Amino acid sequence: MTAALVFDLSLCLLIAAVALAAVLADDLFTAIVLFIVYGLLAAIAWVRLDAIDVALAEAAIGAGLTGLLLVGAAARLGGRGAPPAAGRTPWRLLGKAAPAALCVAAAAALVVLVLALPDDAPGLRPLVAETIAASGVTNPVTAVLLNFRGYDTLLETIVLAVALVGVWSLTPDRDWGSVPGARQHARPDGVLATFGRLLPALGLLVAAHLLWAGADAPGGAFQAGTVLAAVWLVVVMAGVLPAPATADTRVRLLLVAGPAAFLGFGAVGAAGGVFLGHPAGAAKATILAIETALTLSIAATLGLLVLGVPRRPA
Amino acid sequence: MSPILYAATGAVLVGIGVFGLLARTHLLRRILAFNVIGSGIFLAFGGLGSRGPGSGVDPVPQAIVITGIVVALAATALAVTLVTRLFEETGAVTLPGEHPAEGPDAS
Amino acid sequence: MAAASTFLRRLALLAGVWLVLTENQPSAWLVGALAAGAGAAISLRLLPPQQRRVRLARVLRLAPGFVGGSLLGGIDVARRVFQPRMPLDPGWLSYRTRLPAGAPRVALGAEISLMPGTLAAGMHGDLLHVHCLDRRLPVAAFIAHEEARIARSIGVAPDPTDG
Amino acid sequence: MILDIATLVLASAGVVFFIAGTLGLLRFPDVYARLHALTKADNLGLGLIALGLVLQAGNVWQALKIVLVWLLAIFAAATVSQLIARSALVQRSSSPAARDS
Repeated sequence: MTAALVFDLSLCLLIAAVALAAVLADDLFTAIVLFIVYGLLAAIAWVRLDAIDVALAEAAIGAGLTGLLLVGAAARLGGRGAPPAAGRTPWRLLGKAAPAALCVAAAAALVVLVLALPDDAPGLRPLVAETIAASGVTNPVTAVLLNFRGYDTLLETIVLAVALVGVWSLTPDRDWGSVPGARQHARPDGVLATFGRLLPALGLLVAAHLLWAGADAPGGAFQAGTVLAAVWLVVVMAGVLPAPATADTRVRLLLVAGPAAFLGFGAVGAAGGVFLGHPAGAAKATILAIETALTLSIAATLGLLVLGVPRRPA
Repeated sequence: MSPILYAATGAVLVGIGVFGLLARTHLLRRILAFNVIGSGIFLAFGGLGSRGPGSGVDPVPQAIVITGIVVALAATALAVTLVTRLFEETGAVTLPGEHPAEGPDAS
Repeated sequence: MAAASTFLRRLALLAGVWLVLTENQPSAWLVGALAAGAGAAISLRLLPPQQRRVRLARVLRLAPGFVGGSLLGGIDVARRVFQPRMPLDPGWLSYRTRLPAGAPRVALGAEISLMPGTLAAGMHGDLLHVHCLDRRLPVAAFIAHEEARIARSIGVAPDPTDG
Repeated sequence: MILDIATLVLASAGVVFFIAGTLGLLRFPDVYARLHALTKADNLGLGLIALGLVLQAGNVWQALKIVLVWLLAIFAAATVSQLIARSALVQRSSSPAARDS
């Protein structure tokens, strides 16, 4: 066994163990923390698979923002996650043993299936490599996201917007259009507030860098948008800036700016013969323009998704 | 070998997640388990996409997994909001007919 | 005027960070100029120009002590962890600071949190709550020393009667 | 060659401090003591690994970038440890179990 294989095996075992611990943990908060750890370990797995773009997305979105959502919800539910004191009776154990056996069998079958697949599947790599010169960028993942399969990404940004509409539609009538998220009590000159004042300039640079680098290296609109969303959430939670009212027209315009720009360029492409086709020679400029608009919209949408339903007047 | 190892881990994660979905009743835990299933599928997809000659994951599954991670977050946000609203309206954190106090690991 | 000079200094700082991030690729300069400009504008909005001008050179003079302190802090805590008997004598200390509110106090809290045996746990008025890993260490004198160093770096005269 | 050995030594030392931080997390008696272990030992560990990587950097910009990452991590760790410590303190003083210090 090589050192790399030992590492991969240990990592895989650790990932499965932490996931199992997150599912089985008695305490809800413990479970959520374990889930975040699990997400970070999964990000390392993606690094091992040479998929840095995915690793960034998994760490920032899968572990970070999802974890934040769950922690926030657990806090709002109060102590409603505490384990009941009752002991485990054999009857209940039997009730759990059946699904456990079923899941072990299903997982085993899936593993057998995965291992049975042929080992020499070139996939779409050669096709992407062949056509990447025409895509306008040299990072193949960005090329797929913004060019070869642009419609996926377009629909995805619309899914994000629809999810936000879904979250907002759960607003109690009296709070419609008001400000989302809990009231913050951070002191104006405290640790968190100072952090929230110093961080945004740096966060903006990091996001801009991810966006710019995404053309030729790991990065792109989703990673950059997530960084911006995270920075914005810190600023809001630190009480440095208030969250905006959801009825604010500027907020709503910002939310649709990205998909609208994407659709607009798509329509221009349609006029040239291919929907979402980029004009030859200007593909890179087009992609960067769409990505910039997308980044801002993704950041606003993700941030507002985490803040949740509007619940207090502006 | 290693990419297949990660794909197999993804398959195991799906099993773990499905168990969580079946055995736990607290809705936030079900959301958590659902996310474990999702990322298990992503990992299986990525691992299978790394087979064959050359190194690195096929960029097409990679791009789709990134899309999937973002959509999973959107679904999670919606689900979490539904659970918190359910709790605010009824005080329940489980579905009707399921009891939160069914055992130590049922919270 | 103060705003303009603050803006320019922050712009320069952020531009430097951008060069480091992109490893000084000329093709990134344009994007970097825009990003640094936006960053400086946001920072001016969130953190208006301070009355006491923070001198970068003086802050940099804190660096060696800071690196040395965090080295000692890490070694100290590792030493305690690896000993089977784990010599700890934890306790609390309230330290009355004379630093101005805002960033200087936060800097003090951050600094002592990385140094041997001390961890800042919030402020009440002028009182900084410090958790000590080992009360046998001369913690108060140690914090006073750091406080004086920070005071000097932001141009506030050190006060020898502190403590 | 000498640089490689230096990197190896620094990175190994860094790992030892990460182990110390983790061991502290497991062994230390309460949340505050654990924060001591995590912030101090892990920052030093990260610093040593960063220093080891700086020696491998291709140019001065890459080296500066690694240092920047380390500085950001310290900035975040110092902030977060204070926040956790304060929130633990607030929780304890508002709980009926009263203050034990």
